[in-house]
Amino acid sequence: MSAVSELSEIEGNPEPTGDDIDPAEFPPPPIEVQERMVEALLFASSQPMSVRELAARMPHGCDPAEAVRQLVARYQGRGVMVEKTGDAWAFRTAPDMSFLMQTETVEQRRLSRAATETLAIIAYHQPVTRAEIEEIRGVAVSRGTLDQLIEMEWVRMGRRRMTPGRPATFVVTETFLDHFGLESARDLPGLSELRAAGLLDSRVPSDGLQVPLAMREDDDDIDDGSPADDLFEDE
Amino acid sequence: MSAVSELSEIEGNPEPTGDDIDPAEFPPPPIEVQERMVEALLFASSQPMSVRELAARMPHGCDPAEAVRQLVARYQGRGVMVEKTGDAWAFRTAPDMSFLMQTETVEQRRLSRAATETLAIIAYHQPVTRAEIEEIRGVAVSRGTLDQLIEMEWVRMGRRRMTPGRPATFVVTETFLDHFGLESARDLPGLSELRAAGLLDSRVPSDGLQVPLAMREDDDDIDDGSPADDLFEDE
Amino acid sequence: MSRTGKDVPYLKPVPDGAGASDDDFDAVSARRAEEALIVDVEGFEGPLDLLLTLSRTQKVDLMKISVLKLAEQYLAFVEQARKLRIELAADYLVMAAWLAFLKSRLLLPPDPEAEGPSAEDMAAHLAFQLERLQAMRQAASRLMGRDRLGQSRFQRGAPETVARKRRTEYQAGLIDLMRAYARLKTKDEFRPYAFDRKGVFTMEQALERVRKLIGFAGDWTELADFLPDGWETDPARRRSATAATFAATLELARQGQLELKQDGTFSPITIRRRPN
Repeated sequence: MSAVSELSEIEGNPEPTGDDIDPAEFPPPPIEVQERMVEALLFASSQPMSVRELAARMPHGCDPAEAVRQLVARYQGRGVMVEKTGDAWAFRTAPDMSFLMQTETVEQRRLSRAATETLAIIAYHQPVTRAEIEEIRGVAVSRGTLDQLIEMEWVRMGRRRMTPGRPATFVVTETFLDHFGLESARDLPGLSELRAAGLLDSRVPSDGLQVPLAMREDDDDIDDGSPADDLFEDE
Repeated sequence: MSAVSELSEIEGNPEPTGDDIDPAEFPPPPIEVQERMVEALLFASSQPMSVRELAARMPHGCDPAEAVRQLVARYQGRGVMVEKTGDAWAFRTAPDMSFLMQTETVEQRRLSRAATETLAIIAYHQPVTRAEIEEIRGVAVSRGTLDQLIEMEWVRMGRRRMTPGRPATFVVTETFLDHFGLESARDLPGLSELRAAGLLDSRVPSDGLQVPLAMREDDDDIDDGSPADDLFEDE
Repeated sequence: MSRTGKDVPYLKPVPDGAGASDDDFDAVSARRAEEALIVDVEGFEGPLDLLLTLSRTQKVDLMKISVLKLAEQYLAFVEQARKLRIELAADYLVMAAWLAFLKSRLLLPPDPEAEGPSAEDMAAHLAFQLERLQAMRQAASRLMGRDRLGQSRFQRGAPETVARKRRTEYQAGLIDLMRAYARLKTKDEFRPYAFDRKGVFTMEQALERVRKLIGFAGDWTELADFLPDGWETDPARRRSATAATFAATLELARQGQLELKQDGTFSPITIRRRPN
């Protein structure tokens, strides 16, 4: 036997040779078998299949509509179900099992120093503009830091300041107050209270820490509600 | 209440969430539900999943092995079936439904005769070194052939043989088992007969007995004679 | 063997003693078969493959194959190829030489003096190799004939991927917040301690200096004389240089390189190289 002739034996997945027989001469398989066929076809198909598509793949004389009906009934209450999408059918995970299909990983991370400081400044000075935050911190506030705080829903945009350029201001949110157990930002402790609680280095001068500032008069009263998207454009 | 007095409370006691509940305190769902879970998980994945992977996705205290057992029984004789591959399980269409699947058939890269033979030798003789494969085939094994089998994930490097030169060995993978519908390499067809006939001896005999080895193989472009260990240094 | 040579046109079964056959047709077909074999030599995977193919003409179980006859068949094949001016790869010629050697040893009475494996052992191993190769071919073909994934067994066509959600929970307590604020508001108070590198003479520097100088100072010399130039006037610098130099002399004394002496409390410390 030559190398060439053996190849076909090894590789050539021999096709079932019954294709020449007129399929119409044979009765269709029993409905249970048809149901198995539909089951296999729907399982292996990458797309939902219509009854017509199923019929085209199944032997002559089959009743895919009935087979689908029986299959739907069989999978009633199972972990997967046969679902109709448009006029086509497909296997889908049962809705009450969908929670298994996602894995959630929760990562605990400490807020960065920049974010903590920015948050503290907003809490103590709100409403405060970005420029003011930068002045207090002595460094530029990165867009990422504010974005992060806004995404965490601890900070939101406040009213625009009625000063040249109408800069947006930042305020803390209800979520922030909830998280930190505060009724209002005015409840943030002042220096003397912190020191009394032994939380501060005694070297902190008495005038170093202010109680939260009152709202500034010059803030724009018109809350336009829209986050000042343009604010970030200069970044 | 002053904010300060509340501080310690806030600090030591983060807001209670459902996540803190010890899952071990809850009994696992009934085995019928576990079976549905395994059904949903195995249906959703195209790759086989091990019992461990299943357990990781199911609620605490579940017994996926038992659930799989029940599921296997349930799908007996269906159009799809639960198959075991190594330690893992997967849904596959029943082989007798293959005639319906012609359009589903993936056009597979035609394996050369050299690759087919090399694959069989690795499967039946594993773990086997390149020198042993060459001894059996009587020709040098090209790097391309092994590369192809490794790329298809049918073959991987096994442990190095503790003989002079510490040659790398090759073994077949779970993907191989899955592809050929084998539960384990022990289920290779005719394995025990071949072993009984002494035909699975792959040791390279002493010099006097050795039949000359042909050094050429058509698809070998880089044969420098040395096994391509450097290609697989991570093993 | 699942198939015999009769399926392959150029491997028509050759009747026993084919060469001696009177039947012209058989002779012609046998010759054609040989020629086809030769022309098709590119289709063989080396000499062992060719030997396996040739062995089939013996129509016997590979276990009972006549290696002598096989060697003759192979050598005839090579001869034929030469006649037809077909260039054979070196491997085939190496195998021919090996088989010629084996043949001669099989024909000669065994030499009790000869070292290494006997001709029978070599023949038996060749037969084993052919049988094993044949077995592996059949195994490969059985393997490929299985219900393969993607050909007769199918995986889920539309797998539902597992969604991987990553949620990051940031931790920050009120304390962190207030400390951060306090830090900002009292920034000026917390001036970090800046180390004055200019006014510090390190022990490493001192060691180097004393080691160099001690060779010249054969007699007792005051420690103060070892201070580097320009470090004696400024009190801070002098203090640093003195401390470093003193530490360095202690280290060198520990190493046995010098000796230290102090006549009384607060009196000058003197050092000298330790006499050999």
